[in-house]
Amino acid sequence: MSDVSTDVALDIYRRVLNIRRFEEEVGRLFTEGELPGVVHLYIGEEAVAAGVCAALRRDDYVTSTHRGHGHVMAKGGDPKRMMAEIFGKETGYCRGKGGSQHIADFSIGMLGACGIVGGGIPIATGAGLSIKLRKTDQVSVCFFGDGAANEGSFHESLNLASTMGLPVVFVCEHNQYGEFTPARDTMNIEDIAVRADAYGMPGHCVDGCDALEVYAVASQAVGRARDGEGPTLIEAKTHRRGGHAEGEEAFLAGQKYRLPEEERLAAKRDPLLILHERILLEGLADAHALESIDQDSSQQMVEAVTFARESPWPDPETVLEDTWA
Amino acid sequence: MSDVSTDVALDIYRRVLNIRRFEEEVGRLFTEGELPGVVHLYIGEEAVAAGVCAALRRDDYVTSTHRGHGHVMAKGGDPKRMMAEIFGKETGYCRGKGGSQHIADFSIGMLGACGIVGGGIPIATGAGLSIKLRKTDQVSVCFFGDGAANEGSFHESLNLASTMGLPVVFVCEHNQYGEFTPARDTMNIEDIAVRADAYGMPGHCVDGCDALEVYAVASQAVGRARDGEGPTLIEAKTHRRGGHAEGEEAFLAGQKYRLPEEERLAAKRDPLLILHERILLEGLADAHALESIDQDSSQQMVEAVTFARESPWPDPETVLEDTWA
Amino acid sequence: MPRKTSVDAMREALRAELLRDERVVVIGEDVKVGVFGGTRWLHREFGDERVINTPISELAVAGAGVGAAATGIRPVIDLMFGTFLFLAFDQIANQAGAMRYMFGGQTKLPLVLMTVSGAGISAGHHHSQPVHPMFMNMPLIKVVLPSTPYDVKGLLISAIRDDNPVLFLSPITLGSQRGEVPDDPYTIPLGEAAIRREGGDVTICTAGAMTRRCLEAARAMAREGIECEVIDLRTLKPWDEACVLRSVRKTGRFVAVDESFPVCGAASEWAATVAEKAFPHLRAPVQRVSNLDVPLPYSPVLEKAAVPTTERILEALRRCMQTEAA
Amino acid sequence: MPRKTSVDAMREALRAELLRDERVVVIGEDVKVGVFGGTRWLHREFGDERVINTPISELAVAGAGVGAAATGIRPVIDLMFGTFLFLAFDQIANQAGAMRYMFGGQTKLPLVLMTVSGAGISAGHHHSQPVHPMFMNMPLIKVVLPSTPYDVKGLLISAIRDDNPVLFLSPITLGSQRGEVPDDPYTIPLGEAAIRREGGDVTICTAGAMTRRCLEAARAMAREGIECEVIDLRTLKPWDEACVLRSVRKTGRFVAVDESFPVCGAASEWAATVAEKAFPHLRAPVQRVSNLDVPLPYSPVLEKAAVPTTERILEALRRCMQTEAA
Ligand SMILES: Cc1ncc(C[n+]2csc(CCOP(=O)(O)OP(=O)(O)O)c2C)c(N)n1
Ligand SMILES: Cc1ncc(C[n+]2csc(CCOP(=O)(O)OP(=O)(O)O)c2C)c(N)n1
Ligand SMILES: [Mg+2]
Ligand SMILES: [Mg+2]
Repeated sequence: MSDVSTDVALDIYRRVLNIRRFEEEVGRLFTEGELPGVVHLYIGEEAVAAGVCAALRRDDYVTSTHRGHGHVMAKGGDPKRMMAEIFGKETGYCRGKGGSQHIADFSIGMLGACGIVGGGIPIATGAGLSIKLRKTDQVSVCFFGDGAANEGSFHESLNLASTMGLPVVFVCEHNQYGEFTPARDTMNIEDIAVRADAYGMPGHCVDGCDALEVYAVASQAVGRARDGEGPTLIEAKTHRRGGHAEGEEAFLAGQKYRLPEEERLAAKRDPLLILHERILLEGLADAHALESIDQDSSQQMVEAVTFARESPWPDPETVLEDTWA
Repeated sequence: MSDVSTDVALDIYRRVLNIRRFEEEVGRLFTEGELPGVVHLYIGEEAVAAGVCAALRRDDYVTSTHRGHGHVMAKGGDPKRMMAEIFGKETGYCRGKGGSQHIADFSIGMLGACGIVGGGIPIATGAGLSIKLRKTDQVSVCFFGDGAANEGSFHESLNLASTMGLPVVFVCEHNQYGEFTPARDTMNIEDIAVRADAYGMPGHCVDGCDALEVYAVASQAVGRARDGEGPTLIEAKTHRRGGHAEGEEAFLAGQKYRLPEEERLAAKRDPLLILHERILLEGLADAHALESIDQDSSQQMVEAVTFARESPWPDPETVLEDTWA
Repeated sequence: MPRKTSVDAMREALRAELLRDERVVVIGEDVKVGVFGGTRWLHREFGDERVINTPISELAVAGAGVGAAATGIRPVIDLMFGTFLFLAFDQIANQAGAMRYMFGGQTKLPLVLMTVSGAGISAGHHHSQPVHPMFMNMPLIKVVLPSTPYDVKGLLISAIRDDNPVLFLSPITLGSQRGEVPDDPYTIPLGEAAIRREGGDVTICTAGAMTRRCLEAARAMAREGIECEVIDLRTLKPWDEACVLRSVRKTGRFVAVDESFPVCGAASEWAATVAEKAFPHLRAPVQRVSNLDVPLPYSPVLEKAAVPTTERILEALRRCMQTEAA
Repeated sequence: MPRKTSVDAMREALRAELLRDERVVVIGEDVKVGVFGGTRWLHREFGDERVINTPISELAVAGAGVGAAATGIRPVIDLMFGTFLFLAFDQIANQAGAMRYMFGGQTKLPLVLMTVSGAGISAGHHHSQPVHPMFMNMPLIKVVLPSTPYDVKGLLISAIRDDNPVLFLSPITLGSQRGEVPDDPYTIPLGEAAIRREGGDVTICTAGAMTRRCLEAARAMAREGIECEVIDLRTLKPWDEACVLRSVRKTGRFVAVDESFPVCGAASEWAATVAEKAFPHLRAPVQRVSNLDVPLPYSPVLEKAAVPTTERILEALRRCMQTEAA
């Protein structure tokens, strides 16, 4: 039994659903050829962003990755402006300059998705430093993948945050893969959380498919950070439901890089189903309430697509705007 | 009691002494203004290079640091050519192009000192990869400092070596300082050896002032690597006897950055004294034998200085040589 | 001759060299799958020891390449996107390029670093930056930027056989383009330009993906009676200065077109060299066409505007034709 | 006016800004001791929270600067030697320079990165490389390279007050040089050159440590009756193109002298710009004097030969004076 209130449970459920429904639209639009560039979907990992962000305030910071839509959504971003950005439209978060891998919303502390694996880790650390220097009680959260945990930026940043005692929560989304390579081929350890010991900070493994579990562990780490007790590393074990990037079948040419049992397991561990089930089981809300959240969310995403589709392209002249401050 | 033979003990003693006497000359020459550039002396840390290199073959590889004279000497380098290089002379190891921080001797597997902290770690890893690919039974040893263990290159390289099972021995010379900053201010852990767990490789702490201890631990790690059992991290606790770099008093302006008790401890833990004492105590050789090694070594270093001093400057035209292969 | 894609050409080059020399290995993130296809499935033929997947650790991977190259291996390292080289920058500039010289010639460093390069697929700044000028600025690193499948194969084989560090950049938009590529291995000397179109009125110096765009512009100018000579450098360092200067002595006019940021970019290097060494022959100011000096935007409309367009090339050509030296 | 060293000037600038704006912090390896002196003992006055020692982790430190700058802090980061920037390259090029633009103007990034720059103390390649061209090539990063203690103070204060990422490079040989430096804080606008010597015969464009060498050469030329105008750019990006072009319109001759590697170096940028924009006024080919295209050697004899010497500058000036346009 979890000890969350109905409000919190429904709040988390809404975040999970918003991500799911948003990403489903993006996937569909990509397949139909309506999007430029490339997109990496967060489906299957929703519990991580939702569980963590539910433990945050609006003025807390997050940094994100190439797989960033879920983090923006969970932090309270506007699906319209995110969708417009992915379309490359003027009304997008970054006026069409960023795109899927570079979405930011500074008004909600979302400091940016990032096309460079591990690139957001030092930045989140710097936001933590800023909090400490400005003496506020904000918290900085850094999302990154299992693959990113092999980058030098991971090592340097966690060590820096630990020695400086910064209010940062490092959240490793361990989805078992970096692109097409399984984590077992790129690290000789089972749990990335053990790396916390190398920096003298607490490390926790959590079931990243169970949003309420994630919320519990994240709340604790966020609380620690807010109380000035320093950083924590959380490893959330999760699964990417789709490919690394949409459209990868084109060059995989029928070749499978995941074992069928892995895919079956991932399907069973769907964070939306798990949360749905837990909420009902623990009597936190009834099916009707959940259904109405879904309708709401789906409706919002349809509107987001319409908004994005009908938005104007940026004026080519704006290519020279947003340069020197 | 150690279980080394007299031959091995004397071999190690000779290496320790060669380093000590070489560095004493360098320190003196620097103070007297006879050397260009800057030098970082290895005095106080001799047991590490000597103990490790005594466990190596001539065709094994080592990479080194900005504090590299000791590694060259211990690997069997020629004091004449090293001294000439530090003088910036044509007869130096690198024809005057490298200098103190860039000495290499490929003929003995010494792949280079390095002015970039942590810069040698990936290179040693690559030498390990090369060994594996060429299917020889060589070993690659990587010397680096406690400060370097906070660089991204450390993290990435140890992880790479571990997942690939490379024959590399990573030797961290933990002398408590990176320049003027104590390690306690730059890492939240006591023993760097614990970082081995983050890569799934064995890690050992060893008394880096006791050359026979170092030799024992290194032999084991080198043996493992040679047998194809993969990398090891060794942390050798040691002390820098002098400053970070010769001449630092000039800008420290009387300011001390080390505690007096640290300096006293370092003086007491002199690797030359410790080894001398152990050899006598364990009856591995008598004082006379040790004294004659010292005379030999001192004599060699005097000759090295003369050689370097009398060697010609490089012809300025050679600035354009050693470019494209 | 069989028509093949640039990706096929790359795979053929790698396969030929893996077969020819057992010291050659291919290393990188996901080289087995081969995100861009150049390394795809080579491990099936050559095994996991010759085609090696790595963790996402650019600095250590590039540095391991340096260490391996210095000790008897000839690594070909795929780092995917040009900007990922920034994570390995230290090992490239401080070690790969410098090692031989710094150590007085004690070693050779036969190392190839491969990535795609440039914009054109709305990938956003982190996957679209041109990086070649920064590497051209480093001493003792060769830089290659082919424009055709034929050249990809011949230049890559040369790069692998070269005893120096070589950065091999493939324009990201070149991958699926087809061209004639002989089945057998062949080499194209590094440092030799190709004249893609002869003309007596103005010299255009370019490379990579811009070659095609310059040829388009040249065709448009021809309709106005102006004949452009289009030189595709193919190797950016060392570059075929002689070929360019020869052409400028003939035409007296020079336009440099390069997909890189303008300040200290490749076009500046070419223009400065021409102005310094062919000045008496110049009848008009040298002209440069480069990226705008902004990060690469994502939206196709903006991305298109950020890199040299055919229109901007034409404007430069017209400026060059109008002006007579004072 | 009091005569102070360049290091004093730097410390005064930092102190003034630490006093003036509590958002300013100084961060870096050993900034408390201050290896080059610019940050020395400032922590005694401002405490450990404003003057922060870090682990040896350039990538994270620079990236932390980015994150802090994006969230209300104005970090001044000391990374010691220019080449150490290579370890932080990704965070500088991919994040610091790009963030504001990439995110559609959502943030400012008031970040200063400081290092020493260039050769002259036999420090060997890893501590002597000129790095400015690579950063000039990056969009939206300012690059400063002062040549006098006075400028160090005024430019550093401007850099700290600027809302953009600024790379502040101090010539390694400048540290102990003395000059007049007012006690009070003052600013020098970024992007404004200083004409160090007026002359009507030939324009020399330079910056940093080479300024002194160019002035030496100019004095030597004056003895032969040739008057050089020596322009010290002070800021390399954005640079004072107008000042240089104005001078060339007057002199008709141009020599670019820069301590950086020659290919895609700063001298190429300046020469190309002059050749493009002042061509009708040029009476002789533009000339470039840069480092030799080799890593920086250690031995003083070799190091001296690798960077622009007064002799090489004089040769370029003479070449420039001899040639008349065809
Ligand atoms: C520095 C860098 N190296 C490589 C890549 C290419 N790349 C994009 S995503 C990815 C895998 C990342 O894996 P992980 O961190 O586990 O995140 P996930 O995709 O699983 O969410 C790679 C290698 C990149 N974008 N940046
Ligand atoms: C990448 C890089 N950063 C900083 C420096 C400046 N530096 C030279 S030595 C040193 C301290 C290194 O400490 P450690 O690794 O413990 O080696 P030690 O000097 O103690 O032997 C530093 C910071 C450098 N040379 N390279
Ligand atoms: Mg992953
Ligand atoms: Mg140390």
